[in-house]
Amino acid sequence: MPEVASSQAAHTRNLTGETFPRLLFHHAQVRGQHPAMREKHLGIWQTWTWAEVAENVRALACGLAELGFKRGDNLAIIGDNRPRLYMTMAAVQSLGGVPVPLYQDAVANEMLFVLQDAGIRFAIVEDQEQVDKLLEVREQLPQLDHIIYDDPRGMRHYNQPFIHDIEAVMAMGRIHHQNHPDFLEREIEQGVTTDTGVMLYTSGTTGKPKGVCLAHQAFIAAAKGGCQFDQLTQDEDILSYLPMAWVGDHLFSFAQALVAGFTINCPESGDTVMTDLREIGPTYYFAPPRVFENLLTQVMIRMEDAGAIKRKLFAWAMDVAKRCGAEILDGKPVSGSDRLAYTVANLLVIGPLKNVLGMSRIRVAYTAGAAIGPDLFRFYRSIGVNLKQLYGQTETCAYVCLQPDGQIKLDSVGKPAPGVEVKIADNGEILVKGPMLLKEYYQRPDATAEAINGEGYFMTGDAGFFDEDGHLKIIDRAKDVGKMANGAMFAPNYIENKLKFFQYVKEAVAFGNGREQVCAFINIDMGAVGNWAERRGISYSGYTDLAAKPDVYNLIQECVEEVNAQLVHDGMLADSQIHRFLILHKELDPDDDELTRTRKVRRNFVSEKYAVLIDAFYAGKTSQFIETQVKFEDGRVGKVAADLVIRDAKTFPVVRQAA
Amino acid sequence: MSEQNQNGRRVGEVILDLQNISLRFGGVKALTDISFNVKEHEIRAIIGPNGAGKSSMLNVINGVYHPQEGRIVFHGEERKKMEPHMAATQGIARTFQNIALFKGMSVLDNIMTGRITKMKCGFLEQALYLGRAQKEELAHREKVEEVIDFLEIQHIRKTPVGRLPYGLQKRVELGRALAAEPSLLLLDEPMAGMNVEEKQDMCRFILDVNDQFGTTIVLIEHDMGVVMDISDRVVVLDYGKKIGDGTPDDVRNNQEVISAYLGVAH
Amino acid sequence: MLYREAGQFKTSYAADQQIFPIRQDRIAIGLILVVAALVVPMVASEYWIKAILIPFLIFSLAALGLNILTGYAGQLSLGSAAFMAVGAFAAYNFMGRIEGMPVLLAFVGGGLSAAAVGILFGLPSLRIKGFYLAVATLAAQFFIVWALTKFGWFSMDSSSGVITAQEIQILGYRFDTPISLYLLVLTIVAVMALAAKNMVRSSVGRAWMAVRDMDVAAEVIGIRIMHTKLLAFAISSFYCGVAGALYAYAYLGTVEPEGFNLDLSFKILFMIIIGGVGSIMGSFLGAAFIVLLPIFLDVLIQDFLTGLLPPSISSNLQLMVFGGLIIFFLIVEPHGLARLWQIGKEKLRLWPFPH
Amino acid sequence: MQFFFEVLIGGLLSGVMYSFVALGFVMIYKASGVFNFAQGAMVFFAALTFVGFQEMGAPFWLALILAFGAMVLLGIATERIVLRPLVNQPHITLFMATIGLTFFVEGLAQGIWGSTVRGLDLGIQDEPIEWIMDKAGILVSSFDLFAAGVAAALVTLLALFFQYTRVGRALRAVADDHQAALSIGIPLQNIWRIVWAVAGFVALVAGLLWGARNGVQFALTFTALKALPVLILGGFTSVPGAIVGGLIIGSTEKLAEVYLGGYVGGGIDSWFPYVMALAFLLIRPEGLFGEKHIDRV
Repeated sequence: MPEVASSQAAHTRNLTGETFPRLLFHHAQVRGQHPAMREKHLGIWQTWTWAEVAENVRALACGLAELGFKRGDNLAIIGDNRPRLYMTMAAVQSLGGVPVPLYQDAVANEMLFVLQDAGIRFAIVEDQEQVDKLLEVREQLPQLDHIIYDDPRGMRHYNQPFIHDIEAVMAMGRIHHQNHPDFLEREIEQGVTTDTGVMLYTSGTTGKPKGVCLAHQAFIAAAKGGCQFDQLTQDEDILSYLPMAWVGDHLFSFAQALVAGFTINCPESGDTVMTDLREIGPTYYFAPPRVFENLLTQVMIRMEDAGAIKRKLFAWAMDVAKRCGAEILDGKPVSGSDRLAYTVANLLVIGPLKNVLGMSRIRVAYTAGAAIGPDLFRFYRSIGVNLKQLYGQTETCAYVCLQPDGQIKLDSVGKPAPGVEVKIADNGEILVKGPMLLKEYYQRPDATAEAINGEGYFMTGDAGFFDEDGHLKIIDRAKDVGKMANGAMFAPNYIENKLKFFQYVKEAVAFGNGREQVCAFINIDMGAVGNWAERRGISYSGYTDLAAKPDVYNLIQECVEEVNAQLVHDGMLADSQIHRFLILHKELDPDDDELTRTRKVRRNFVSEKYAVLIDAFYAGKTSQFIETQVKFEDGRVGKVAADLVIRDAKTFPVVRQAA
Repeated sequence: MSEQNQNGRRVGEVILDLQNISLRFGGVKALTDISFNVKEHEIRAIIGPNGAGKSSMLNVINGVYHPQEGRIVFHGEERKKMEPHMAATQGIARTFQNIALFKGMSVLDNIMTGRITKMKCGFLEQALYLGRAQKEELAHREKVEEVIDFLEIQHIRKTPVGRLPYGLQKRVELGRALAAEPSLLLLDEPMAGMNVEEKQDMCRFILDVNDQFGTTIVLIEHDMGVVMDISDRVVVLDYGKKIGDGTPDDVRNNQEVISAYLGVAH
Repeated sequence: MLYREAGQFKTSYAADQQIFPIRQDRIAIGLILVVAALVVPMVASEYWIKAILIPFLIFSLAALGLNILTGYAGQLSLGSAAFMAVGAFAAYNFMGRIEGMPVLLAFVGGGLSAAAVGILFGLPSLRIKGFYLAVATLAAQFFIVWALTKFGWFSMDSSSGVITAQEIQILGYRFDTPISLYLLVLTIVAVMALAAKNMVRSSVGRAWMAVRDMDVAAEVIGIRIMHTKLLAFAISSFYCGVAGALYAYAYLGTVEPEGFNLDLSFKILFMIIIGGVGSIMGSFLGAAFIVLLPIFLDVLIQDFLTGLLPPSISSNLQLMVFGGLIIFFLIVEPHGLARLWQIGKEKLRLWPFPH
Repeated sequence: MQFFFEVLIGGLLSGVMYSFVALGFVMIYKASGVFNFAQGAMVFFAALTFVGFQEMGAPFWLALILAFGAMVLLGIATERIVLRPLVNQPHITLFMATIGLTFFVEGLAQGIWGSTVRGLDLGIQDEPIEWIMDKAGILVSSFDLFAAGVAAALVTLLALFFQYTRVGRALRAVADDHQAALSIGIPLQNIWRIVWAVAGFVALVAGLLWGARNGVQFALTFTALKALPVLILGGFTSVPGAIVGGLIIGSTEKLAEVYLGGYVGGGIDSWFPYVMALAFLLIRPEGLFGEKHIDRV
């Protein structure tokens, strides 16, 4: 029997026929003067109330209709988070069309596929830069009829008849609205909740991107569930700075904002996000782990320059926070002296620190998209930022599991969200079902059939398991999960991530599929280990030299053994403890095809390239000579050779409980 | 009537006509019998070796120096003797060779000073800061913010100018001049001392100003590449005398100009 | 450390341009005003009010005046005391010569008279600057004190120019207790400080600073130098004039022209140097410093160093400490206490980060 | 007419005193660009120190040497403590610093030597010289004549010093162009110290003469302020200007007091020099002998 877990509200369905345009006009009616959007522009936070947003959306929608936009048309949105781009989404939905946000930093050729695949007739873009990109590939887009731009700067000489200023489109729309006052109302009435509300393209690790069609009801269900789960109100402030094409931004900045009626805030520019974050002080915040990591690094670097007393005070406060901060946040019992210490630390250091980071008003913060290091996660929780993890995919409106307040486990992604049913397949794959599932992949019935099984479950492609408290733990991509010789589950990513949470480890590649033991390649982090070595007076000439130092080996061995100690407690993964490891003589490099451009390990390529080393692992050798070709930045090719030491790491006996 | 020149700019009528200008300091002749004109919407460059009298020429145009001889016709009216501040009210703004920002003030305040001729409230109203004075102040702030946005200096809005690097100071100074919404903009070596990237930015801003606001620009610049690239017509001065005048190509091929630049005696 | 600015974003220029854009500052200044207006009258002794708080406020006002001229418009003046004298004697004459003259109007009249004299002595500033101008203002200092002493008309023929302030009555209420005088002075100073702040953050203030920082550039962007400088002289002198009137009416009661001598001018100059040139708040800090320092020195010498130093040394020590502090501040922090305050505030805002 | 000449000569001779103070100003200004407001305080300090040493029993020459030593010390300390940290600051800042210095030096002088008024006897009679009285019928004090002689000698001495010594030439180079002087290897700080010492010497001479005339008292510092209008008249950078300016100020203020003062109640010499300087400023801001500057845009 597969495990099944579902929450109490599993079978509520959105039957009210809500669509996003209806939500928008509802807010405009009941809280018309409440701020809906802000954008830092010309030095202040320009504000649009719900009523103003509704008016703008109406003008945009009517203007688009005037240009010939029809029900079922797809409209591409390309740009940074700008209020009028969000408004365009609602305008397009009002007309029964589908907005297709694209990643704005992609080059023209990368956009081309999506633009063709979605049959884009209309595109609304932020500025001249994006217009230029579209013009570059226009020849290959015969169906593209209109380009509308938001920022007129530099656009004076673009006289092409198919390029429009958004202001002009809106002006046109306003006239249209005067002549046909009930046009838009009728259009909105025609919309049904099962219509596709938005199409988001998945990047797809293999093959071409697929357009994920998500119905109004799916995102509304996900948004409602989330709002209810975290008690989000109309008074939240959120900073919208993540790409609009990303499902998370659509959930947080569009769906939830429209469901709960809270305010989204668009930063002035990509460079000013941190300043803008500080000014707005959001109450609800989302960031991928790397943002949190960079912030923490910055905090530590800036504190380095502080005077001795302040540094001591800071260290003390961080100690106190580490000891009891997370517990206090979770409402767990804490001794009186700790509570007092935390109050003082909060007054002197923690409170001001959160304030300068712009986090003092945060009620709920989420992170997702990649695994977050436990130390990092704990740091934010210990200073009282209610940081939680969520789990989901584009196909599930980023809504599968959420961590409930007070029940935060560092290495799980929480419990199934309201209305979501999660089960684990026999091969460990996570299957989900609920109102938030995708309608289909755009014009890809084959892919749709592949992704949703006969019982209506979406196959996430991730492997995971529920722990004893019903929290879901993600192990790896299901297709990467293998079996060891004894039949135990082998999840290389899970192990590698654990290794990479150590600052000294930059990359790790674990092997063990079909083997008796798990062995691993390690790349040390040049910066962190270099620093560490300098502090100890160890001199070295470069990466290869440093990697071969016995001291460095000792350091890494400690990390490996620490991981082993953790793995013992991971039940079905306890057999994956790392028995042997080596430190590679060169850094894995995208230029050498060892990593993807997004810095993911190409497992097969690496195992072929370094087959001698893997053989050496399992042959029990203690060292192995290897010579490798490397490409330098200037394109020259050279060779690195080394005699690599292979070490054994301590493993821990597995205490098996009767299943 | 407007015509289209080779740079695609719509060039209009002559708006500034300098006729036989001579300027002396004591016995020293700074400018001798110089005549040239500036047409609406064009970018006009003044070039010449050091000490050729280029800055003096700008100072004559905006009323800091008063030539002993010659006529200046601006917008069809012959100019009588005037004070420098009157040039500003007539729509002439300028930047300086050595940055002349107000060091004790923020970027925002510096640019706000550029709008001073457009602010009408008296000091009493300002002291009360009610009604009209506040409204005026805020309205001008908005205008200034547009300039800040245009020049992409949002991030330094409230920084004291003294703390800015050189290149940004130059940009702020341009901002102060732009805030006055001038019809004629005088730029005294806007790119001096800049690195390549800063020069490119500044070039882009100058062209954008000319393009978006139709501002007529007279500029002094040493970087010949820049001058030849962006200007419509070039005046060449040497030892206070005009030795060349015409399109960049004309000037490039002018024998006298070439020898002046190569230092050949003549 | 105390600042919590996250979430204090501005959605309008009015909010962004307000005098205290940070909520915590608004709360602090509100508290200070409440304490000054309500708590101080209840708890302060008569000595504190008469000998410290009232002169502190009056000197703050005079320093404010000099700061407008020197700190904002960049015109050094060594004659502030003389403009105070004009204010005091003019107010006295308005009160004495015009039947039923409202006292506040007389103060305004004093200020306006000072402003007129200020413009007169400011005229040279159109041709000269720096210490040349300082010498010109010395002429004002000596000439005015001399004229007030020599011409009986100014003091309505009292002996050697000594005037005794008439009683202050506003709307039938007599200001004859120290507390009532203190509150009157507090109100006037608060209102005038607000007005000064408003001016320096508006175009007139920017024009002053532009002239101060680079007069040639200022003129080229359209600032009328003459107008701007003379306005600075006028407004500065107005402030000094009102301060002078208050000095006579609310502080001393009886004054002679010689009471407004060069030493007083220097004292006010020191206030702005120590407090902060070009800062409204600096005027108050400097005044507090200069008022309190001699008291502190006296206490130090009499109570702690009894017998170690002859008591006669007190006044000389004061001179040395004043002089030394001026040099110290010019070297170490030319923008005075106000800048120190500002740096401290920046630190608090960034806390726990050092920068 | 005789009376006029008597007033004129009296005025001219008191002008000599102003000139002394102004001389100190000019030298320091020329060498370091510092407008030394404390020159008057230095005069007071010098006189008081001299008297102080005399009262302690030191003979004239020893007191003179000791007082000179004190002035040199003061000059060096000023250069080190006040001026050096303020190098490259705006002139107006330096000016204000010397106002601070004024207070400090005044406080220091009285703190050490006490605040009472002292007499100072140089052994020269302050009596009319009879043969001038006989010949021209004009009263001229022998002391005044002596002062004039000292002034002439001092100016000659300074002129020789500037013209013919190495230090003097370096000084003139510095006055012309700081940067250039630096670049040819003239140690600016040494020069400044020497200048302050020389200025201290001039202050000492002025203090002695003045103290002998009017007693050594605090009021001296105010009288010394009259050197400011002298400078404006003569120009900040001109030694002859200081002399001529002093003479003009001295004589006109006396003549004004005598001929005009009566109409307005007297005492106009307290402000007359300033107003005169002011009027002069409006006509010729650079002074009689000063150099004209043109602001470059």
